[in-house]
Parts: sequence; C-alpha cells; structure tokens
Amino acid sequence: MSNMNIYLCAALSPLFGALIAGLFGKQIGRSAAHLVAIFGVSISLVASIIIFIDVLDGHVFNGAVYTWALVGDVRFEVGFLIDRLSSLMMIVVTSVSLMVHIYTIGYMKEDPGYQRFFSYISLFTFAMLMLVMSNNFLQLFFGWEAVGLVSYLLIGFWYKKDSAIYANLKAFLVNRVGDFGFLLGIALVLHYAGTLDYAAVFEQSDHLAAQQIELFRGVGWSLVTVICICLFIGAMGKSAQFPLHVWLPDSMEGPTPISALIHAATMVTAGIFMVARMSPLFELSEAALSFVLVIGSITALFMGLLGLVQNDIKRVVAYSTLSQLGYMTVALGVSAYSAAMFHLMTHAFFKALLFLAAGSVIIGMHHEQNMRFMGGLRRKMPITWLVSLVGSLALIGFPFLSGFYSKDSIIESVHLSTIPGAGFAYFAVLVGVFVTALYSFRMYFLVFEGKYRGGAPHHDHSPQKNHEPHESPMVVWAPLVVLAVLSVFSGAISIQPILFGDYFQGVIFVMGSHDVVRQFGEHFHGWFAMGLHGFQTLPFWLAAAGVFVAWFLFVYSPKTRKKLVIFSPLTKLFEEKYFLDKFNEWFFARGAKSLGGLFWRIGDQKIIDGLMVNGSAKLVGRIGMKLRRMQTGFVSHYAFVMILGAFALVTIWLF
Amino acid sequence: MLTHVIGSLSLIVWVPIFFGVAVLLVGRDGRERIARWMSLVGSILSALVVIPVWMQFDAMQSEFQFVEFIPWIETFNINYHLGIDGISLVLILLNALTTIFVVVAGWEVITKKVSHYFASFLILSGMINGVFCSLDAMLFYVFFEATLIPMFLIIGVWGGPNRVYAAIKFFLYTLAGSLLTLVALIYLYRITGGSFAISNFYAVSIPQSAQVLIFLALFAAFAVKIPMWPVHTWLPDAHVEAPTGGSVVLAAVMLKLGGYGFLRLSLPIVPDAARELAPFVIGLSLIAIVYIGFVALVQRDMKKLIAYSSISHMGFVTLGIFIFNVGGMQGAVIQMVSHGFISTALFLCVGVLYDRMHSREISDYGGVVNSMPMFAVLFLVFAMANAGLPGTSGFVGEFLVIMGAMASNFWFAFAAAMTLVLGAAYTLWMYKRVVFGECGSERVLGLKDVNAREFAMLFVLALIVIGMGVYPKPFTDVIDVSVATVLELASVIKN
Amino acid sequence: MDFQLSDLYTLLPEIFLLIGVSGILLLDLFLSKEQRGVTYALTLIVLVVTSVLPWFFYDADPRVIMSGLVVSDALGAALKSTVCVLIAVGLVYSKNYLLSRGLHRGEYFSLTLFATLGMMVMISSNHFLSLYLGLELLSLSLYAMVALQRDSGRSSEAAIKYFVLGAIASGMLLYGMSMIYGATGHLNIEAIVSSILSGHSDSNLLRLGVVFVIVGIGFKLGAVPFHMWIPDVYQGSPTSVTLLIGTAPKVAAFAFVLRLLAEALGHPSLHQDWSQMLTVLAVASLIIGNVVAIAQTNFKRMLAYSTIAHMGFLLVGFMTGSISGYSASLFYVLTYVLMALGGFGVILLLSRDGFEAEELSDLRGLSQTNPWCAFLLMIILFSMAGIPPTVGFWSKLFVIQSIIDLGYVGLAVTAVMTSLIGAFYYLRVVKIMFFDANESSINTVKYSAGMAVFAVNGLLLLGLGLFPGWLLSLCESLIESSVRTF
Amino acid sequence: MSFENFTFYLFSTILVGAGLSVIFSRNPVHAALSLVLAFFTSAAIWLILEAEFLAISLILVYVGAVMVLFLFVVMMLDINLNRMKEGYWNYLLPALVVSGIFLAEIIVLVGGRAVFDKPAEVAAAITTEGNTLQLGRLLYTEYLYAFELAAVILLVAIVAAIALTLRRRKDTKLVNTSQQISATRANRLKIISMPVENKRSEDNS
Amino acid sequence: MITLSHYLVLGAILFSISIAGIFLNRKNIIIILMSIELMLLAVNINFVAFSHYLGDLSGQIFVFFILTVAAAESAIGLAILVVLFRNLKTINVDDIGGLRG
Repeated sequence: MSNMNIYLCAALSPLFGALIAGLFGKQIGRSAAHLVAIFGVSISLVASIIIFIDVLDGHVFNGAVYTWALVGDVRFEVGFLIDRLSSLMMIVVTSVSLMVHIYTIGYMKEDPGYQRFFSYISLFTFAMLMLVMSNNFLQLFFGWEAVGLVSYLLIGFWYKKDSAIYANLKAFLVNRVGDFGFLLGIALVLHYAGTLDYAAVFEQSDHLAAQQIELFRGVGWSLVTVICICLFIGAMGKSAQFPLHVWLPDSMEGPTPISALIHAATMVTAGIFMVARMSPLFELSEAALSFVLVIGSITALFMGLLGLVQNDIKRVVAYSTLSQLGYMTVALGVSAYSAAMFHLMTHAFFKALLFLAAGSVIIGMHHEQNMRFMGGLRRKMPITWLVSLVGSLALIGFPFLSGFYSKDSIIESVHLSTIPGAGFAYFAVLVGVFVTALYSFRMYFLVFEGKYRGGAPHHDHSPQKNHEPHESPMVVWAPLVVLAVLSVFSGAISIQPILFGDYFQGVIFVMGSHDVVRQFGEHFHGWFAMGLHGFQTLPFWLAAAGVFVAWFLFVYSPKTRKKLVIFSPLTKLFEEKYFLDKFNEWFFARGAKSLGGLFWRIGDQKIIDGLMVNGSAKLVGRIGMKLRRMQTGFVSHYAFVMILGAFALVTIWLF
Repeated sequence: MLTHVIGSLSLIVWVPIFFGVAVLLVGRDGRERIARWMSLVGSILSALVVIPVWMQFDAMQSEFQFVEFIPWIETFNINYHLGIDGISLVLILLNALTTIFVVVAGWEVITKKVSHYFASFLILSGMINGVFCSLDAMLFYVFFEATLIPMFLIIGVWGGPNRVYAAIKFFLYTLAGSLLTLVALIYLYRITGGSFAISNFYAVSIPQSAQVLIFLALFAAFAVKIPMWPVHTWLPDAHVEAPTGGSVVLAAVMLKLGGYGFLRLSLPIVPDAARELAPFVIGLSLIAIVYIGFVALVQRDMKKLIAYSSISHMGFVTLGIFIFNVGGMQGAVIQMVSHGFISTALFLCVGVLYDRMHSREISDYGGVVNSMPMFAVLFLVFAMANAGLPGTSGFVGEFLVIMGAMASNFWFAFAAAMTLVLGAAYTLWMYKRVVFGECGSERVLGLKDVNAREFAMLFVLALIVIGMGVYPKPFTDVIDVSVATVLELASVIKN
Repeated sequence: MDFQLSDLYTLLPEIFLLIGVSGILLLDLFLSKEQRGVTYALTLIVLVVTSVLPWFFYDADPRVIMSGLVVSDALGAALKSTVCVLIAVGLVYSKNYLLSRGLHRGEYFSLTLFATLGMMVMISSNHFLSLYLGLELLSLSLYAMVALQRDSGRSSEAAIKYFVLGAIASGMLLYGMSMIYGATGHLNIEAIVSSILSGHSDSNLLRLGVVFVIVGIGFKLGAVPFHMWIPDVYQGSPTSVTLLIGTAPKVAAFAFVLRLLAEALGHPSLHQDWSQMLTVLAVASLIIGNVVAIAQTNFKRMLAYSTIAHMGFLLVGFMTGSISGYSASLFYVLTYVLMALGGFGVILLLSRDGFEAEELSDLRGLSQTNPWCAFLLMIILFSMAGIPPTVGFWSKLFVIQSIIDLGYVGLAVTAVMTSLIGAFYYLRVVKIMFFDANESSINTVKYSAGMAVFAVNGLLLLGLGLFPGWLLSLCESLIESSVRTF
Repeated sequence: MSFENFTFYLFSTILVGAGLSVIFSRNPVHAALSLVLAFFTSAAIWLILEAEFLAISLILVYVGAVMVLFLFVVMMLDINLNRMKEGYWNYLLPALVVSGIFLAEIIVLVGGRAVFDKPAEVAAAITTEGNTLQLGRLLYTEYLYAFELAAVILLVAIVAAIALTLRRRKDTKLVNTSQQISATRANRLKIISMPVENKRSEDNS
Repeated sequence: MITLSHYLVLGAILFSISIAGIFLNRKNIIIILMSIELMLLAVNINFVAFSHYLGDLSGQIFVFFILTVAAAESAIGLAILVVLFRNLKTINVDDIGGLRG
C-alpha cells in the first residue's frame, strides 16, 4: 500500500499548507505564507501526475483510509477511489489551482488578507481533492460541502463589502438547497443498497433498478430515477444549473482568482464529475437522464442569453460559465459522460484563462470591472489581449482549439441521441453556439477594440494612481500564457483517448442503446480531420454569425444598437435575469422570513405562550382572585359555607 | 455484572456535589478567589474521575456496567442503584467537560455571589450525572427533578432583565411535565409488584391502553425537557435570560435529560405504545425541525436564535429515537453529544460578545471581524458546525438521523433534511449580520479580541467539534451495543 | 373495663403535664415581669419531660385503659411525644416575639400547655367522650390564645371567627356523634366497631352520623369547604399562636381522624361513603388551597392556604383506608408540620418590635442580608412544593403511591397537577428572597437559639429528603401496630 | 291522647316556638329570654325521658349560669340594634330553603324507625335506683378520666376568661388606699431643675 | 305513643332552626351564639332520647359533659366577644371584616 502515502500526500499537502498559512499567517509573513501554500499545491500536483501515470499503468485503487463510524452493520469509511476519472480530475484541479496560486501573488499583493486568501485556496484544493478522490458517498458529500464552505469564505473574502457578504450567503444557501436533494439521494442509496461505497452500490445497481418507491400513496416510482434525480439536484446546486444557478453570477463579488478557480474550473464541475461518477446509476434511468438533459439545455441556452446584456466583465464570463456548464450537463443527459468530462477539462483551461485574463484587465483598469469604461485595451495590454482572444475563440468552438473538440462532440452526441428531450436539447445547444459567440465577442470587442473610454468616474478620488491601463506583471500573465497554450492544444491532444479510446473503460458505464459517443466515434477519423470538418458544420457557421453580429453591432456600427429597441422588453427580461432573483428574494427570502415571523409571533408567542402557557397561568391567577373574593371576611358567610358544605354532603351522599 | 458497593459512579455523582457544597461553605464574600479556584479544581477532578470509567468501559457488553446497589428506602424498595451503558457514558463525559467550560466561562465575569454561582453549577453537574447513572426509576426521578432547583436559581439570580419570568416559567413548565411522569412511575411500581428498578420495568408486561397512558406521561416530562414543539417555549426565555454558564448547561446537558429519558425509560418500558405513537412523535419532531427553523430565522437576539436552533436540533434527537433503527438512534445520541459541544461553544461565543458589549441584539453588532478576527474564525467554526457542515460534529448526528429517517419514510427524511437549508440560513445569516460587514458602531470597533482564557475554551471546543466530525468512531463504538440493546428492548411486544 | 391503678402509669405524661401546668399557673402569680423567664424555662422543661415520658409507658400492643376511655399504643406515644417537641420548638422560635409583643405571660404558657394536654388526650382517646373533651380542651385554649393579644383588633377578630365557626363545627360533630351513638348504642370505639360488625346498627343513622363527623373533621383539618377560618385565623393571630395552630394540632387532628374514621367507622360499608366524601373534600382543598394561595400577598395567609392544600393531600392519603395510605398520611403530616414549623418560625425570627415580617414583600432580598436564613427557608419552600431532594417530595410520593396502589390514577393526577399550581407560589417566595433587590429593613437575625433551631429544622427536611426510609418504616410500623383496622 | 303524648306535644310546641323566637327576635335580650324558655321546656321533655338529673342541671347550669352570662354580656355591650336589623330578611329565603331541606332530609333518615319505637328492657335498674345515683356512680368510676378532663376544661375557661377580660383600666378613678397611706414627703413633691427656656428653643419648638 | 322518632324529629327541627338562625342573624354575633346553643340543645335531646330508648346511660353522661363544656365554651366565647367589643366598639359582623381575601 505504498501508493496510499502518495494519495494521502496529494490530498493532505494542500491542507497542511492551508493550516500553516491560515493559523500562523501573521507569524510567518506574506511570502512564507504563499510559499508554503504553493509548495503544498505543487506537491499535490506532482503527486497527481505520478498517480495519473500510475493509473494509466492500470493501478486502480479502491480502499479505505480509516473507518469514520460504525453504525449497526453499516461501516462508514473515508477512502480513496483512484481511477482514470479521479486522476484526471486531480490533474485538472491541482494544475488549475497551482496556476491560480501563482497568479494570486500578483493579483492580491496589496490586500491585507493575503495569507488568509492563500489559506482558503489551499483549503479549497484539499476539499476538492477529497471530493474527487472519494470512494464513497459520505466522503463525496464531505468534499462537496467543504468546497461549498470555502466558496462561501472566498466569495465573502472582502467581508466589508455588503454585496460580497450578501453573495456568499446566497451562494451557500442555494448550494444547500442542492445539497438537500443530494443528501436525500445519498440516504436513499444507503437505505436501499445498505452501503455508501461506490463499488458496492454499483454492484447492486440492477437490484436497485428493479425496485419501486412509493413517494405518494399509490404512485410507484422507479427507485433509481428518484435516487438519480435527488443526486442530480445536488449537482444542480453545485454546478449552477437552472434554477439553482442564481448564486453563480453574484459570486463574482469575490476576488477574480477564485472566480477562475472555483466558479469556472473546478468546483462548479463537481456536479458534472459526480454525475459521471454515478453513470452506472444514471444509465439505468432514462427519466433521470431526460431530466438532466432538459435542465442542462435550459441552462445552456437561457443563461447564455443573459450574458448578452451584462456590462461587468466578470459577469459575462460567469454567464458564459453557466452556459457551458449547461453544455456539459446536456452531454451527461445524453449519456456522453466522456464528452462532458472532456468539455469539463477543456473548459477548465479556457475558462480559467478567460477569468484570469479578465482579472488581468481588472488589475490593468485599477479594479474597474465595467466594460463600458474600457475599450481599446489591445494595444495597452497586448499579452492579455492575445490570450483573451485565444480564450474566446476556444470558447466559441473555433476549429482546432480545445473548445471546438469538446463542444462539437457534445453537439454531435445530442444530435445522435434519441432519449426524450434530445430534440429540444439539440435546438438549445445550436442556438447556444450562436449566443456564445455573440456575447464572447461582444465582450472582446468592448474591451479590446474601439477606443479607450477612460475608466470610471468614481476612481478620480485617488490622484496618485496611474489612470492609464497597463499590462499586468509577469506573475499574472505567466499563468495566462500557460493556460492559453493548454486551451489551444489540450483538445486536439486528448480527444482521441478520452472520447473514443478506452480511457474511461470500466469507470464510466454507458448502456449500449445510449452510447452516442460510440456512434459518433464511428465518424471520427482523427483530430485533424475533425478540425477540418469543423469548418463545414452548422455550429461553426452559427458561431461565425455570432461573431459577425457582435462585430457589426459593437465595432462597425454601434449606432445600429439603438435601433434594436424592439428588443427592449427582451433586454429588460435579460437584465432582470428572467426575474428569478427578484422572485427568489420575494418568495424564498421574504417568504421564509414572514413565515418565520408568523410562526414566531402568532404560533409561539400568541398561541403557545400567550394562550396556552401564560394564558392558563393567568386563568389560574384570575380564578384565584375570584375565589379569594369569596373569603369575604364576614364570619356569617364562613358559617354559611360550612353549613352549605354539610348540607351538600348530606344531600349528595345520603340521597 | 460487576458489582461495586460504592465505586466509580458514586464518585462521578458525588465529587462535584461535594465540591459544590465545599465551595458554598468556604466561599463567603471577599473570598471569591478561593471559590473560583476550588470550583475549577472540583470541575477538573469531576472530569478526571470519568476517565477511569471511560477506560475500563467495555463497549461490547450490553449489560449495565459499574453497577452499584445500596438499599435506600426499603419500605418501597427504592434503591441507590447506579450503572451505566454507552449512552450514559458519552453524556456523562459531555457533562463533565461542560462543567469545566462553565467554570472557566464564569471566571471573571461573575462578580456577584461568586461562590453560590459556582456551587450551583457543581451541584447541578453532580445531579445530572446522577440522572445518567440511575438504574432505579425513583432515583432517576429525584435527580431529574432536583436539577430544577440550582438551574432555577442560576437563571433567577444571575440572569438578565426578564429573569424572574424566565426562571419561573422554566421551573413550572418542566415540573408540569415531570409530575405526570411521577404518576406513571408509581403506576409501574404497582404493576411490577413493588419495584422501581428500571430493569424490572423493562421486564414487566403491560396492557396496551396502559402503555399508551404511561408513554404519554413519560412523554410529558421528556418532551418538555428536550424540548419538543409545542412545549418548547420555556427554552428561548430561559436561554436568553440565563447567564452564559446557565445557557451553556441548559443547552448542552439539561436538554439531553429528555433525550436520555426517552432512551432509558420510554422506549424500553412501553415499547408497544412507543411504536404505536411513534408517528405522532415523529410528526412533532419534524414540525420542530422545520417550524422552529423558520422561527429561528427571524430572531433578533443571538441567544434566542441559538435557543431556537437548539430546539430544532433536538428535533433530530427525537426523530432519530422514534424511527427505531440503529442509524437513527445512534445519530440521536451523537446529536445530543455534539449539540452539547456546539451549543456550549455558541453560547460561550455570545457570552464573549455580551461581556464586552452587554447586548445580545444582533443589530447592535456588525463587522465584529474587523476588531476580533480570532474570535470571528472560532465563531465561524461553530456556526458552520451548527449548520451541520460535514467535518464537524454537527454533521454526524444529522446525517445519521436523516439516513435513519429514510429507512422509515422518504418524507421524514425530506422534512428533516430541510434543516440543511434552514439551519444554514439562520446560523449564517446571524453570522453575517454580527461578524461581517463594516463596523456597526464605534463600540464594535473598540472591541478587544478574545483573551487567553476565552481563546483556550473556544479552541478546545473547536478541536472537539472538528475532531468529532472527522472521526466519530470512538463515540459510535461506545454507544453501538447500547443502542442496539435499547432497540432490542423497544422491539419487544409486551402487551 | 375495670379501672386499675396501674392505668395511671400509662397516663403519666398527661398527669405530669397537668401537674406541671398547675404548678406553673400557681408559680407565675408570684413572679414579677422580669422573672417571667422562669415560667418560660419551666414550660420548656415540662414539655421536654412530657415528650420523653410516653416512651417509657406505652404498650406495644394497643391496650385500652381507664374503663375504655383511653388507649395506650405506640402510635399514641409517638404522636404525643411529637406534639410536645413541636410545641417546645415553637416556644423557642417565639421567645423574642413574645417578649416584644407583651405576650410573654404566664397565661400564654399555661394555655399552651393546656392545649398540649388537649392534644394528648385526643391522640390517645378510645371513646367519643374523651375525643370530644380533648378536642374542646385544645380548641378552648386556642380560642383564648388567639385573642390573648388583647389590644389587637385583628387578634380578637380572628378569635371570634375561630370561636364561632369552631362552635358550629363542634355542634355538628356532636350531632353526628349522637347519631352514631343512636345507631350503635355505644360511645366506646371498640364497642361501636363490634356493634357495626354485628350488623344490628341502623345504617341510616350511621351514615348521617358519618356525614356530620366528616364536617367536624373537615373543620379541624381545614378542608374545603370547612376551611374558611384558616386564613383569617392564621393571619390574625399573633404569629407565635399561628405557629402553634399550624403545627401540633395537625398531628392531633390526624390522630383524631384516625381514631374516628379509621378505627371507629372503618367498616368497608362506611369506608366507601367517607372515602368518597374525603376525596371530594381533598380535591376541593387541593384546588382552592393552591389556587387562592397564588393571589395572596401576606406570607402567613399564603401559608394558611397552603395548609389547606396540604390537608387536601393528607386526606388523599387517608381516603384509601389502607395501612399504606394511613402511613403515607402520617408521614405526610409529620413532615408537613416540620415544614410549617420552619415556615412560621422564620416569620417569628425575622419579626422585631413593631414589625411583623409577615408580608411577602418583607422577605425581599433576604438572601443578601441573611443568606443562611434564606437558604433554609428555600429548602422549606421547596419541600412544601414537593421538589426533591427535600422530604416534601417523598411525602407527596408516598401518598400518591398509596392511592395508585388502589387504582385512583385520576385522583393522583389531580393531586400532582394542583401541586404544580402550588409550586408557583412557593417559587414566588423563593423569587422574592433571591431575585429581588433588598429594599426592606430586615436586619440579620441575632436571636441565636431560634436560628440554631431553625437551621436544624431546615436541614432536617433536607436530611429526611435524602434518607426518608427510616421515618417511613417507622410510620408504617406505628400504624400497623396501633390502628385496629377492619 | 295519653298524658305522656299531651305533655310531649305541648312542650315540643313551646320548645319549637321558643326556638323560632330566639332566631326571629332581633333584640338579643328577647332572644336570650326565649332561649331560657327553650331550655325550660326541653328540661321538661327530658323529664319525660326519665333524665331527671340532666333536666335539673340544664336549668341550674344553663339557665342559672350560662344564660345569665349571656344576658350580662348583652347588657354590658352597647349594641347598635338598628344596624343589626339592616338586611335581616335578605337571607330568609336561603335560610328557609336550606334549613327546610335539611330538616326534610334528616326526618326522612331518622323518622319512622320501628326498631327504636320501644324503650329497651334493660332499663329496669334505672327505674329502681334513680337516675342521679346511677349517673353519679358512673361519673366517678367509669368516667373518672372524663370528669377530670371536664375539670381541666373549666379551669381553662377560668384562666382564659380572666386573661382575656381582666385588665387594669387606665382611666379608672379608683384609689388605692394603702398606697395613699404609705405616701411619704418624697413621693408627694419632687423638685427638678430645668434649663431656662431661651428664644432659640422656642424657635425650634 | 311517643316513639324515638318523635324526639329525633324534634331534635332535627331544633337543629334546622339553629341553622336558619345562623343564616338570618348574620350580623348579630350574639344571636349566632344563641343559635349554636340551640344546636347543642338539639344534640342533647338526641342523646337523651337515644339513651332512654337504648337503656344506656352513657348518652346521658355525654350530655352532662356537653353541658359542662358548653358552659366553659360560652364563658370563653363571651370573653372574646367582650375583648372584641373593646377593640372595635362593635359586634356587628359587617364591621368585623378586617381579615379577608
């Protein structure tokens, strides 16, 4: 079990770094803190690579580290399942995390919470690793919630900002709603399978599929469908699927590195990862898959649309993330788990790239995030401009870039799928391509092309600051370049093994009838051919149209935009995010509070306390006062009472 | 069965009481220092005497251990009969630790009638241990009731502005419940043919209608104590008005007397009635979890909020007990212990703030993190634990109970799991309003961070809370066999 | 039923007491005001000796003497001794009070001793006549003692109320006795019993008699609706007299009830009747006593109502008609008088010249000025409320146990629920002592003899609470050996 | 109607009438005198029942002592009769109802008892020996204890009555002759020195 | 033929009269005391009658003691009344209500 040490090393070294930086941050100082943290993550990355190579050699590991608790005959354990899926995720997590660590040195260098920040992101890396390395649901849930915690901490990193602490609470709570479903799913699994160990559960999957559960009297549901939907609700929270997506845009209140790390590359993909992990279960329920598919396609299309009207640079990227997560979910829905994982990986790179680039722009703009005050940054920030362009192209799926391969595989898989909802999904993802291109390049053009619009007026109060945008320091752009390179090449390199090779053999389970990837693979003739073919496909032209429209409206003829007033109700709808936030605010937040107030004031205070408790006490007191008055002080009255008492006794007992 | 005439359990019960009386006698006005140190020594000694018991405890044995038996009132066959199982043991441990925290927490805060304060807590601690150790129903009841007196005084003498109302309400409410229990116990005495031994109660068969009545009578006491909706309204008042130490003991230990009562008396004595009425109790528990969760959401007073959160968490205990499976019941016991530590910590946190600002209103705070960063971190740990974050002890119990509830009914688990959202909502919302943000006022800005004493307490608690969350096995191992025994007794058909 | 000289040995306690009181009465004439302490001391000595004497001259098996008027048994001896001790302790408590109220007079002490004699007669009587005479001896002394503070309007008001109602009650009791006499042809308890057993007695007359006897008993115990005198008399009397009325006579009344109901009229056919009646009286007493006590502001008056409630509990135990019920009641009455002794005692201890510490508000902040005193009073109050670990809990427990044994679960629930109401007003006193700030002018108690006795009194309640077993078995053996039940 | 019957009904009627007069006469003196009448008639009835000693003692003890005491007190206390009469009839109805039903109930219970219709045969000794002798014998033998107790009760009554009512009146004009005789010069005149009153003390007063 | 019942009924009538007297003369303590004497008279008649018809003298003995005690009782009662009158200058029940509640 020598491997165990490496696994533990991979998982625990970031934790170690986090504890050192967090608990002793003050004592050891800034640079020591970031060195420790980076050191921890680096070890983790190295270990992950070793593990990855080891796994490619076929050394799959599934075993316990220690027993968490013994309850009756159920053994809850903390353990690792190291296979191709988890090792891939480990690489993604640790590498992106390392990039972000390095990038943070520059980005956060003036922040008083420097050490704290490193502690958090290292802690996050630990939590995420626990999540992906888990071999059972319990630990999965632990990691799941732990990343939620860190995300909470990070979004609220600037705890003085009201919007930040609002956003982090919201994020946590919305995630909790997802976890609510997730926990129910876990509970169902435990109850019906008797164990939480993945392998043991999957062994019983046929047994589970055969069972029915009666949620309402007389209505039998397929057990596995209920389990999968419950689990997927968890994924909806974590991966920000409609309608639990509302926290993600707000979470942009946190510092940019964490937007990149958590809300683009890693944490939000936990849901995708989880569903892929659970493929043996999801495959058994077409209903659940359809559900996943529909949710995913809604997210993919409608969240993309919202990106069109955002002015905050990070928010555009955030909505783009939502939309891309929708794509991944769609892929899961059509059983193209490998495509989803593939997109997850490429997306991690180019989205992290985009976020960090946005961060770079923000640094360059002296923490201005509104795109309307930007423009023409191409010349002022050349490196950032270049990597942003690469990232955007990868995002819209320009052939040969990583995004193209992953996204096209998804679209093709949807096209091939036959499960209910696939038609709608296909439509959604196609339109989504156009929308993606439109908002990506809207952002691109607004930021980098045209004229510099001179920053925001409210920055005027700091005279010593240089108002001119400038290129960021090397610690900032170096990770960008690395990510850009990855964004360009990772797709082409890995599409063959991941999608059509046997990379996920034995890890992801797909029913024959659902196996769209295999069908798609029949047309696949290598990455180059696919890239070339890409120019002839509908998605490419849709994307091109999107770019063109963006160019037309934002560079060539901005005035045309004014003529688009007919769309203003639509714009309004988009700006208000389909009124979902308002609805949530009104229905859930306000509703819960007024319900609580009702229960408290009426239920607790009036009825239970007022009426029953104090009421009966008062009643007794009042009776006491009444009876007290019967003691009139007149001896004859006392005599009457005595005589009447005797009289009553005689009358009652003798007659 | 090991039989000692006078042994470790007597020490556990009487050492704190002895020290309490000693403090009372020694610590007159002007001798507060002696009173404090003596109490500290007493509380630590009381905890130390638990250690050998913990060490020698045989977790594999389903019988009661460390049994002591001395005839007490021979006319009615009432005996000084002590013994513990795993469930008692963990609760005793909780109580012993809590007492130390309480003594430390009151160290420099209490300036009025110091010796009386500490003596009350020590005596109370001994009595609570007595409840957990009793194997004779009347002994149990005597200890159970006697705890009211010191707590009544603690709330009433050292409490807040509305302390009188709170103290009397606390006393009468709990007394109201337990009086019916007394009747039930005597009835059981009668049908067992003259014995108050709990084991005889287990053995005797009881007709169903009588079982239901006995169950309800026992339920009255324990439901009030734990407390369950709708007899919970004493708790917020008592908690809010009590001094920090009082709130801590109330929440951490006294509420557990109710849960313990269910496990030790209700289920094994009247199993058929318990099973028959389980849906009713489960319903109340779920109402407690959800309804109280909502109520907690709108509280403006930190202590009140924590008090309501306690009620909600205790809903898990009753839920776990009455779903009749191992997971649920173990979860319930773990939840009791863990809630003991978490609520201790939360009340101490509020106490830390209260000692500085003399306000418990959430709105008086805001931005505490700016002036008290260390405190903010510790407080966050406990807030998260209260919200049931995995990796903290708060998760373990809730998780096991939800798992257990699922075995019973999907919707039970569904309602219980709502605490995931509600618990996080009220706890973190409070945390946000108190700790985060710009400094609410000048006074907040001037707050001093935790001192060494406070830090030590909270840090130890944080270690316990996290330790228990990461590795609860020592606890589940200790209670495993005992829970199985209780379940076995609860599944007997006695009518 | 022959008269033997040796019977007089058995009566030695009574004879000694009578000689003592006559001596004191005479001696007092020749003492000046300053020498009155001698009377006081002599009274105490007489009481102490009298309390010891019964232990040497009782019969283990009940023996009827004095031509059937007196019975000598262990229970009688124990109760007589108890009564004397109670009276003596009461006098110790009262010392300062009497001095400052001008009650420190020979008449006071001799009347006290006469009352004691009356109680002793009641306790050991075996005949309606001796019951009646003992009762009247007690009552007449008490009437006079209540009025003894001659210049106090409240005292004389209390006295006239006590007197008028007491006279009506004894009239009714006599009416009942006459009916029983008519039905059975006898006044001697054993003869009555054998007559009832023989079945020749007229049941209508008997039942009518029982009803009126119950009225008399109800009055003596202060059970609702014959309780009306209690609050006024308790409040209006000088506190030392209140203490006297509130303690020892309850023991005597218990014996009275035991002789009349349990021994003379304990036949199952009659027990059925009177147990129902007692139940009604008991429940009414429990409710009225506890509920009205809540509305009181005067500590003495509150204790008066609490007495009514306690007597309800006593009757609850009594109505069972079983040995265990009687022993529970005996235990109850013994522990209750201990509590009442302390409760009234503390008022006496706290009173000073011109200041009666009898309002509840006078106790405000007692825990600050007088922590030890407050602590002891708290024990007494919790004991009255029936909270463990005080003995009050056990006394309630045993009573409830005895009725549940017979299946009266509903009654048991009523009893405990009313004691919940009771707990409220006891708690309120604790609250006043401990939670309220000290505004009144109560000084520390300097009277050390009274304080020492008070400490013993309070701690005894706690000690008995921890070890009630011996007292309970004592009660049971007394009842078993002495009560001639059917 | 035999003589026995006649006397019984005659005296009974007077007795009841006197009783009613006691409660209906609002002047206490009249009531007391009616009570005396009632005692006399009941003594007569007791004679029918062959209880001569008791009949005599009733008259001697009761009428001779107790009723005189009553009258004495009535006279001594200055009672405002007008206020006593206010609202006298308010309670007539409850009084009649309660006592009427009470009476009816008792009559139903005790009336018509055939068992007791005849005097018992044991009474032979009573007639020959005389009631007083028999009572006396019993009183000093069997009921010695009770007799002594009665004595104590009377003693209590004496002590109590004296303790309650005997007190030295402060406004009495009675002179103590022995004191007057034994008075000396020193007792009669005492010279004390007083400070001269000045203006300040006047102001203060 | 006069039976026992006659006497008992007579006693009962006197008893009822005394009760009515207590009700009616609710303000006048003296007459209340006299009513109580009537009640005792009723009791005595009962005892004497029973004694006669049972041929048992203990009833008469009882009456003898009742008379004695009643005399003592009256003495004390009237003494209390005198004390009361001295303190309150009234024996009207309406004025004697200082203790109540």
